[in-house]
Amino acid sequence: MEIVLSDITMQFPGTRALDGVNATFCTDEVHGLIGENGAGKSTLVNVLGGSLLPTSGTVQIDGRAVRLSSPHDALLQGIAHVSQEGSLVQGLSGAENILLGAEPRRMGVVIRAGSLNAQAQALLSRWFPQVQIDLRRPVGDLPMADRKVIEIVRALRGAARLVILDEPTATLPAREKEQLWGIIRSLPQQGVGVVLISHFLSEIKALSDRISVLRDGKHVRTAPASELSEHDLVDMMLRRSGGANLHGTTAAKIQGEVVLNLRDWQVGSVKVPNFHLHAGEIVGLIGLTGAGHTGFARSLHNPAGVQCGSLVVAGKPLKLGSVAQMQAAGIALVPDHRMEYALVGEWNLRENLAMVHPQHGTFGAGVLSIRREETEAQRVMGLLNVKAHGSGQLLKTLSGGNKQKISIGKWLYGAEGRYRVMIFIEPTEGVDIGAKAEIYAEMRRLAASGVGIIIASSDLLEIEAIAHRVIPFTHQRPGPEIPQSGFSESAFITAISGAAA
Amino acid sequence: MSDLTHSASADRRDTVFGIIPKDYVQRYSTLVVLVLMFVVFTVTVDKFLTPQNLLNIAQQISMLTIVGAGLTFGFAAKEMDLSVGFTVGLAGVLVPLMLVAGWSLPVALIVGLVAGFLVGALNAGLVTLVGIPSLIATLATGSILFGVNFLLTGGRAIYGGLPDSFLWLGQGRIMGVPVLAYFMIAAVALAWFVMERTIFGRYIYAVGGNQKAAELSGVKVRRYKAAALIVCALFAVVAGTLLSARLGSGQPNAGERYLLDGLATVFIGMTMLRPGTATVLGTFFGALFIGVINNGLNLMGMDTYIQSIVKGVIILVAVAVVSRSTKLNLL
Amino acid sequence: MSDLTHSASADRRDTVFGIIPKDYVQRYSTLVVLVLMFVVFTVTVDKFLTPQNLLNIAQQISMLTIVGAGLTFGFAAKEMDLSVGFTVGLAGVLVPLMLVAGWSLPVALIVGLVAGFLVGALNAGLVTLVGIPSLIATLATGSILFGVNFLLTGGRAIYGGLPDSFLWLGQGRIMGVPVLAYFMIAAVALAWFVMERTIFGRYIYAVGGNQKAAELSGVKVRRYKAAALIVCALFAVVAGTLLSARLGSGQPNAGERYLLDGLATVFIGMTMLRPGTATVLGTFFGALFIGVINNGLNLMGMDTYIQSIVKGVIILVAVAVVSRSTKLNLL
Amino acid sequence: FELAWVHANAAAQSEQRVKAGFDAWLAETGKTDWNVSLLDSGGSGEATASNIQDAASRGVNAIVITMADLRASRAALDAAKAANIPVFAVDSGYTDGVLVDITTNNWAMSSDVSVYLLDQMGGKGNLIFLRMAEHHGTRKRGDVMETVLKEYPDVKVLAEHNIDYTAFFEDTNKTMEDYVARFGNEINAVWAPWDEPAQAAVNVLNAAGLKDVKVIGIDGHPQAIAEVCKPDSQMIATVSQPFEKMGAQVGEWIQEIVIDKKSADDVLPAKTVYMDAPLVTKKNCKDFM
Ligand SMILES: Nc1ncnc2c1ncn2[C@@H]1O[C@H](COP(=O)(O)OP(=O)(O)OP(=O)(O)O)[C@@H](O)[C@H]1O
Ligand SMILES: Nc1ncnc2c1ncn2[C@@H]1O[C@H](COP(=O)(O)OP(=O)(O)OP(=O)(O)O)[C@@H](O)[C@H]1O
Ligand SMILES: [Mg+2]
Ligand SMILES: [Mg+2]
Repeated sequence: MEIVLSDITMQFPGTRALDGVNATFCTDEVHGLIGENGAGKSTLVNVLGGSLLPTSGTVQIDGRAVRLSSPHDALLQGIAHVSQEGSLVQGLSGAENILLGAEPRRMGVVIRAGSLNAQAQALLSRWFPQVQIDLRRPVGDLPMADRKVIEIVRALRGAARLVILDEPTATLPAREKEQLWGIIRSLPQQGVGVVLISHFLSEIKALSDRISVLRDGKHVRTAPASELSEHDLVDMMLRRSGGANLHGTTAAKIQGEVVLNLRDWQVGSVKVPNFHLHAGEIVGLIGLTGAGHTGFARSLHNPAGVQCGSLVVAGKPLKLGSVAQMQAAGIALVPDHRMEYALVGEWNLRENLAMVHPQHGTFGAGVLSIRREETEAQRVMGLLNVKAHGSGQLLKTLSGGNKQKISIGKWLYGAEGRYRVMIFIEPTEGVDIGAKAEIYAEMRRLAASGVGIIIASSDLLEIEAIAHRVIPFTHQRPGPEIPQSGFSESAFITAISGAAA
Repeated sequence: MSDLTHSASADRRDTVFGIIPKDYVQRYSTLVVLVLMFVVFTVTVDKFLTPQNLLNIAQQISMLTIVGAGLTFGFAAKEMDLSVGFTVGLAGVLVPLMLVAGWSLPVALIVGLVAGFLVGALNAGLVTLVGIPSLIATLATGSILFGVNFLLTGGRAIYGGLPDSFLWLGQGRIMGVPVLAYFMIAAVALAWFVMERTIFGRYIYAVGGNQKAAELSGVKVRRYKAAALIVCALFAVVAGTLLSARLGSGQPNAGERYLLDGLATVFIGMTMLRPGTATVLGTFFGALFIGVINNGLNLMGMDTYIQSIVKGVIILVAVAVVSRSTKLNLL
Repeated sequence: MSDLTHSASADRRDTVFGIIPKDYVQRYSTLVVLVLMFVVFTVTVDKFLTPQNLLNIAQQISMLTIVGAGLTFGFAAKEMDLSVGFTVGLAGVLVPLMLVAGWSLPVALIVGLVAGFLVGALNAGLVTLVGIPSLIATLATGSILFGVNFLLTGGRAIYGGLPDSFLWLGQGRIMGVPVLAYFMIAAVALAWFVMERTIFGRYIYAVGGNQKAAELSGVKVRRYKAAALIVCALFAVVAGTLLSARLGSGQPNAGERYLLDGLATVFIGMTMLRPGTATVLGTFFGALFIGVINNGLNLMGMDTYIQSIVKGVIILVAVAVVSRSTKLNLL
Repeated sequence: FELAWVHANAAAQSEQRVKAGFDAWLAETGKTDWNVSLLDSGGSGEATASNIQDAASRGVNAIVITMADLRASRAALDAAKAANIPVFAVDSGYTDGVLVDITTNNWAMSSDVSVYLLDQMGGKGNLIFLRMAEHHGTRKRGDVMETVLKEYPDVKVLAEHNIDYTAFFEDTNKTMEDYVARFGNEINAVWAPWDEPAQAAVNVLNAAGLKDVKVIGIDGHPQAIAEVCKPDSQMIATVSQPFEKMGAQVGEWIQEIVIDKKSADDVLPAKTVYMDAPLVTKKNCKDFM
């Protein structure tokens, strides 16, 4: 089967997301799709998956023109779509979600609950044999990674001929990621094509048969993966030379004062006997799913679940209180899962940026000055190179990576010198390679200005590039620290995959 | 809160007082209050636990339950039908009018159902085809139906000339049990079966739970949203027809209180069984809850205004328990 | 890296009929219908565009607008106050009762405000401290207030014995303009300023827009949810006080229709300016919308029931345009 | 002695007055052992039926129903009958299952006051006709006025409006404001189906500075009588319904039939008992204050 998108244009209010794009997808290949944040990748696959009707352009399947006006239409043509922002029905169980729309039935209408669970379990074991998920629990209770797996299994459940995976690995931990890679590689042999979007160029390069590059809503080039180096890819995406090491390297740490000192910390079942952080230092926290590093990092900013522990920030002992108190003491957090924990979709960018420190854009006495707010918002958007048609654009209409920049920008808006400790969890989730470099540069700049930084990430290359030292977590406990001199991907993997038991 | 508590809590359930699993509290605490209330009334109120009175309660809540069951479909699909009271009223005048005009009972009943279908289809079209949010669309159709109901009757109530076969629907008994109670049980059973056991119900829950997810799974979102609104209107006309049979009269404004009361049953129902989700059984218990309070306090001879206060307090107490242990999102 | 598309796409906006930018349609189409309606009435209805009649409209919508402005705070914080009508009623009997009992006007007014504060605080406490969803909590406090209002008056309306200074609030004029209109303008201006131009308002929108994000940004979520519910009750008692001054009478059930009508103004308001978001100006235009329809159709001498139908149709037409071009999520 | 008192809508002043008359009778006759429980149906026919049914299950000694439309409570009345509970109705229409309905004659009251108004207008001029079809009493009054009007060809009905009963005061207020804006001093008279809307109309007329309009109401509530008595008030007449007397009369009948066990046929003059309701005008109003 061959699906041809011709001359696709998609016009949103204020933005032309796609501009005359041509692309061909086949069922015997993995087709990588790359481009910087906002290039139009999600929009293109939304057209392919029936979620969006393009402003103009045609879709042909095996030479027949088709109109994909809903995901249902697309599914009938064998196109299944795992969207970038997760989408499951929270109230239903994992099994019910996997088989939603394809329930085993009796007399055409009655759901066979028993065989539903069994079928869903069978599907899960077929595709992810090593993943254990209780499929009878409501998906709302499951960890994010499990939810992604369920979405992927749902897409693979039926007679799909083409599966769209929009940044499936951005939120997947290492183990699930590797299994997914295996699945992706095996699909074309079973006659199922894959459209894969990812910002991990090595992943794209390793998995894809062909790669298409989008830039500013236009198709730049499609070529066999073997003909393209990572270097070329960066060049095409960013329209600049990818020769330099985009990630940069973090200078040796400047040993500043201790900005954060913590003892006998316990949150949930995570115990951290002691931890300290210097001004100007970037500490990486790594671990597998459930290792406790992200929960620990979050608890420094939101101590609601902390059972015990003492905390000294910039020399002052802190009583553990609310988020507001921790923030006032100088601790900031850029959380993961931005749409859920950081941003207001219905707000414009200015309002989102001003959420933490609205005081900055006021006449005083709590009265907002829209002009001052605007000036500061423009500054932050410039700093992070946010791609938008103005600070008045609604946040929900930004592309994934640009949303992430706003999530970081919130803590830069009017915050100069305010924070001593900044915690970043998965700061580059869904962020393109150019923007990653910008975010790293910003983190380094903050560190250089005397902020102590904690970064929890599942992207080990990121940690390697940015951290001064790394603390690996296993089984809810911190392990021996790894100094910068000992950094390597294999060292990290060894440390987190639990030599300890 | 975090990954950490997570894996642990899966097997080692959270408990209250160290014995009752927390999710039991979440599911059943409102129901327990209902049972307690029942016990208290049985002990303190003389004629409460008599077959006659229990049948009375059944009769009194039957129309409300049927309306509530219909609203449950709407809520499950995350669509609110604010016109439901006027739809009750529509059937409540249309069917008696037809009967008085000499049409036969089956014809009148069918016309009532058709009218309900048309109202539901109008709401559904406005919501799914035009894209008007159901809160506004049904507010407006409610205003339209209000006018229609009063125009149909010239504002006055219809009395007399109603055949006994019709009155029997609202006032008769089969083996000592009110016909209305059979209607209620049938409606609840049907609604329960559809919502909990069929693909149709599953998809209604799915489009309400996450429209995008349902869409990506190939569910025709509009079709099920539309179906939910149509079912809601159909249940409302059944309730309205029975109401006029019970009153032996067609009253153009008799349905109005069914909106707020119907919502109350659904909301109370949403605090039990699957907290945060509208379920048919939850709504049924919600209606029973309100019916038992009204009846029990009436039998106690409590002044209406104090009843109203006591009712509010009982509802608050009943839902406080589950509210403390769950985050309920009703809308 | 992005400047290119930036400038290019900024001017080449999506348009309707090739000229009107689509987001203008989204923001202003309901408003345009309001203006059109105004023009149609001016042309077709004799006495419509007279100062006297315009002041009438202002007077007629003033209480509704004030209630709607209060509800807007609640909606912004994603909390619904179903007790608002009974809170209007509470002030509407409490203040006249105090006055009839011989208390001075300032004392009576202050007691009214304090009562509103207490009702708001009760709602707020139930929602933010106990955790009961506002839909249920305020349904229950509504039931309680209903009882209280009727108990206070023994069910009867209060007539006569009200001082002129009080009646002046509802019936007087300053420079030919009804005092009520000044109250309305002051309430709208205040509410607008607070919601659009202060951190307080911004935080109320934040807790409604994304509670978890607000929490993690250091916003004290409970405080702002509570504040929204309290403000809502305060606006309701102001409206209730003015209502009784206007009617020259304290009627325990006079406030009830302010719930549905108030919601209607907020919903219609949510179709304009920032579609999907409750805004103070939107609510004001929503109230004006309803007020102009009622007044215009009355002046045309249209039958009440037909008015109700026409009103529903106009609302549908007005919101259909924006609904087709935007996905509105009202709740 | 257990008595259940079922209000159709306790917010109505007339029902309050019946109850007050009954309470006064209780106090006068020193009946401290009567336990009266109030049940308000809030204007809903269905709630009326439920309230009667619950009172019957409770096994009270007697039930009083005020201002309901009993034709919509047939089944509940049967339950009371089955339980041998006597039911007394006030202004609710006689229906099988009640012993007696004590009321006033709505047709008669309306014909008195309607003709008075039309005569005061000199048989010509412009009229605002406010009606309310949902309640049987106000409906009958409106129907009478409509019939009478046929004989007054020079009286023109400027506008007819059916009052929204759930918020009758505010609704009348707003509607009258709109009519004042529309017709101004073309308005010569306002016919209101009962006193409260009449009062609302008078308020609006005063506020608009219209001085020469004739307004009538029906019911004869104290405030309305006081209004009629104000020499310069535009309210020229009402009809005085003896609500308190109805309440007291019900008390007496209950005493005789239920407690003293006299035969109902001997005590009650008829199934429907009409009480006198005299016309109150500026001339005789002092007698009713
Ligand atoms: N509904 C919408 N309304 C307005 N603009 C939109 C809408 N959806 C997307 N856009 C804009 O279209 C452009 C392309 O967005 P798209 O989501 O396709 O980018 P992407 O390539 O997937 O980026 P990312 O890598 O960050 O996910 C962006 O500028 C975005 O702001
Ligand atoms: N940014 C956040 N702030 C607060 N709570 C969060 C946040 N992200 C996730 N959670 C909560 O933690 C639960 C688990 O989240 P998730 O699946 O992302 O695991 P995690 O804690 O991030 O662990 P990991 O990513 O290391 O696997 C979620 O269901 C949610 O309740
Ligand atoms: Mg994307
Ligand atoms: Mg995570």
